[in-house]
Amino acid sequence: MNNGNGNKIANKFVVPIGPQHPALKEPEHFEFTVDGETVIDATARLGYAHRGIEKTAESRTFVQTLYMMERVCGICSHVHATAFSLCVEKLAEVEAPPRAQAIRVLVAELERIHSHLLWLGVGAHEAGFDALFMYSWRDREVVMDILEALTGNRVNYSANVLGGVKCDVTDAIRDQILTGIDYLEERTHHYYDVVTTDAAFLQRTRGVGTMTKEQAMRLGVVGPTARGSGVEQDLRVDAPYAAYDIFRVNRVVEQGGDLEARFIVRVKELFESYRIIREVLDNLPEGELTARMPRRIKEGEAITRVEAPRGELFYYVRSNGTDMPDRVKVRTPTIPNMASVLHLAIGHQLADVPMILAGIDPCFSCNDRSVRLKSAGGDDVWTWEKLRKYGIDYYND
Amino acid sequence: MTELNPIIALMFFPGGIFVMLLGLLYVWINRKLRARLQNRVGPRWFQPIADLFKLLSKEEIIPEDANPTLFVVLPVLALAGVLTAALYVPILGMKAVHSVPGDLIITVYLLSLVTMCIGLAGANSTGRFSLVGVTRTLTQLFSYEAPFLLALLSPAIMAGTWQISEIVDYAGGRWLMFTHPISFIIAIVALMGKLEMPPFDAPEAETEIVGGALTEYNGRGLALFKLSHAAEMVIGFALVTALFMGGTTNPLLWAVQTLVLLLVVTLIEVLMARMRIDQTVGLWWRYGSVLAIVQIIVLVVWQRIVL
Amino acid sequence: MAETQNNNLLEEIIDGITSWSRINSPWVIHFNSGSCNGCDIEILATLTPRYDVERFGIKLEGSPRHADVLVCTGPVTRQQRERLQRIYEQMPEPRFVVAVGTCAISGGVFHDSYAVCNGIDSVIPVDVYVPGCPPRPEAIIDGIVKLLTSLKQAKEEQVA
Amino acid sequence: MSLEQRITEARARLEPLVESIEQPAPDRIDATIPADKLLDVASALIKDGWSYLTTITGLDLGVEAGEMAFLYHFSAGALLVTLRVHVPRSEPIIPSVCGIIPTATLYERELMEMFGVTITGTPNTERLFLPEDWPAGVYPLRKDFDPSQPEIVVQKDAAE
Repeated sequence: MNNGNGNKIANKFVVPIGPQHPALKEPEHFEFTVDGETVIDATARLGYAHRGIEKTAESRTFVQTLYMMERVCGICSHVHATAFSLCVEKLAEVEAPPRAQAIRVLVAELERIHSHLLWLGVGAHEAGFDALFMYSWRDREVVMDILEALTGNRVNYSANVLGGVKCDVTDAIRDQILTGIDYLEERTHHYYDVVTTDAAFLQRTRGVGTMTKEQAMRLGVVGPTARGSGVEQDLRVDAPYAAYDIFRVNRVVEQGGDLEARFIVRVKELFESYRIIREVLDNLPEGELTARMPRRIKEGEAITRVEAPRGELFYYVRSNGTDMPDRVKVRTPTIPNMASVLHLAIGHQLADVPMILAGIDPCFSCNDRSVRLKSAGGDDVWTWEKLRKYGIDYYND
Repeated sequence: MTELNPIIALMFFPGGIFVMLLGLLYVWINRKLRARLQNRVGPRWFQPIADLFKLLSKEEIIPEDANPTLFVVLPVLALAGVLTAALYVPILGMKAVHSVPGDLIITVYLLSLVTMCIGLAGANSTGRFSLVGVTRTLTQLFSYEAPFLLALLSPAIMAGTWQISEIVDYAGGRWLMFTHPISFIIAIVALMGKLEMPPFDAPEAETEIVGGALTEYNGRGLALFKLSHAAEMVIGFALVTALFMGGTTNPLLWAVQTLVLLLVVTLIEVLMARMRIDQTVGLWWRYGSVLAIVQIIVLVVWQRIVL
Repeated sequence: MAETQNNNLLEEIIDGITSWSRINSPWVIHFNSGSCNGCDIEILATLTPRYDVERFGIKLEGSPRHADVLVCTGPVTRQQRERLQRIYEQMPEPRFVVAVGTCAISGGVFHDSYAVCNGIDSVIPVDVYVPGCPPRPEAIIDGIVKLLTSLKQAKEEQVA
Repeated sequence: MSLEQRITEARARLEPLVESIEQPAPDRIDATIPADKLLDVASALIKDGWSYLTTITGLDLGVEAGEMAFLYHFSAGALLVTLRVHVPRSEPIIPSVCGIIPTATLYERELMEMFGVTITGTPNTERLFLPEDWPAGVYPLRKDFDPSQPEIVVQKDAAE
């Protein structure tokens, strides 16, 4: 296989994938090493959005770090804040009151609805289906209004405080949530039909980026991407945190393993979230909203794992007795999903790489101009499309 | 129509300015309809004109490794091609300005001249994305061109000539839409391919290859290309209405017919997701061409039996 | 005298049309210089039915060549700094920059981090700052409208 | 698989290979192991898909302690098993687990660039997060790193 400059040696060519995508926290840049036809190595180069959060956390007090942790990812900010406050509460041996835990679950599920509708829209936009993008984002405004009424902000709602929550559910908000949820549930039935029956859409999702259950388990894939391949892994069920032990979640698992299965898992999880929200609102425990929290956290380590919309979110906090954390480690769910998809590419034919990458549905709206060409000898820059075209020709002749 | 002074015909009435303005109007209707179908408000009526003037007043950047003359000439060529095609097609229900034997073929190839110019422009501007846009535009051109021509041939075969005015006379009374259903549908869908409307907008898929073949173009060049695209839309609709929907009638009926066509096309556009380039090519070669050929055979056989 | 009279009349008309068209069709390109995506989804939300910026002629463009307004989010991480400059240089004149979100204005929550250059204006000149973390879609639209009105005023002073 | 069953299973897998097993929290099990035993304990834990490597946390215990710790977190349902590997700060070397856990390469690349630890046998040593123009030999997550050192060269070029 020569790629324009005729050399047969294993050459490294750069696939420039768009550096920005709302669903993936880190814009990435893939690099494939090819030997003849098969891909022998695939790596990612992140860092476009690296803001040095873990180091800056060491020079901030616990409360300031909480506000920074909410801004790790704009779409699942509540989940990051919940994980961090649960960690700090474990360190300080403080238990947030039951009403606060229930409200945390409520806001987490509202955020899951907002994040899944967002991904549904962006996925459709990526497949060129703008009508679904417009409709799903229009309905998402309903859940954004609810979040704003409940917490005061549409995105980065900072409902969490160390030791509890700072927003309460009044009757007016309760009714607004219930009416909003009824409307959304009726709309989600419509989306379920679109995702499972619309021919034009299925052409772009069925059989794309398939991952078997065994592969998913071995590679440590998390969240809906794993549940789409049949892996029973949902932290809200396996390791219930906050009030998930009271408000039971039943697992949503699909066996398909391809992009369509992941769409279906996310839409089914929407139904699940509506049910939990209604349950939380029906039996919301009484009581205050926050527990007293010492300023200085005594020495120790704590780990929390939380189910973010995209998968398992891991937080490790270590304190040294002062009011500043000694070390904060955050592992977002996108890293293992991306690593496993990259690993999946190894051994595959070059022609299959477009399907596998499309599987994690990165958005290629690439301002590719911002990618620096690799100057090392033998490198050749293929555009994403050239690679896809190469794949098609490869199979035709 | 020949009594109209040729210069005026070319510059103003059925030719240049009128077609461009009508094209801009149709582009506005298309965008407004698409927005309304997507539950949005959509642009104001003068939006395409404002876009046009803004583009004309912007700085022109020519990539240094592109051939400057070609970079500047191609948009003009594309617009010229479309405007000459406008002369052969009966617009606004009136007879075409010129009528030359075999002008059906001329019109179709003048229309595909625009796509060629876009392809050349993309290749000339050597950006990675424009190169990919070019490959997609041209592969799509070769896929829908054959069925489009075959679909337009069926009325020509019935009328027994290649001259649009004669075909239009033949098609005057009869609504060929019902007697040639397959080629009517293929003509419309091929028209969508030519105008690169979704589901055939792979060549300028904003989420995949940024701007497609015209990524490098800006200012004047882009304005001219957008104008030729708008004019192409008008001429395409005019051609299909003339051949399939009962030839030249009064302007009002012509306007209604083309608007109905525009509504149908926009509906399809909103409902469909974008098809990958290999799926579009597959669709055209597997179904488009086969159906068109079947239609032609049926016509020829039927003509032989009846006449 | 008459000759200069009518050609600056002509100029006036052309100026009028160009500034009218610039105000009524601002094409936007969005660049994320390391933001947490909060602002980016709010920018994307402005396209959707409830806010629908297409009413004002604002269109999200893919290529910097086609765009007039660069809507920029994020505290400009070191990795994206040079790319932000390159995108800015590729936009044809008259170009404008709208910095959306507190991070774009001052680096926001990640202010003194080693990997952040604290705000867009440390890299490229900015015309309009839209504060908020993230700013509401209405605030972003208001930012772009303020940019357009400032264009109009600049034109009036020039004429007066 | 309730928590207790998981704990007994984890103890069964760890007992033969590890001296001490602590339980700092009801759903956590810790085991401190020397660096060379890391591979066998890790493969014991992930045998037939019982658990998977969630992440590797790097800890710099400070210049006085002269030690670095690397925590390999394996999650199995509700239980989290952490393997702690202590390494002298002067020359931190740990074996790579990429052989048995292919996706660990991203975590290991992060450790290398943030702590300056050399991981023997890791397939890819390229930078993951830090920008290309980051000075070599400067490791941000070490305690003795002062942010002012690699100052961000900001030149306001003649763009405006």
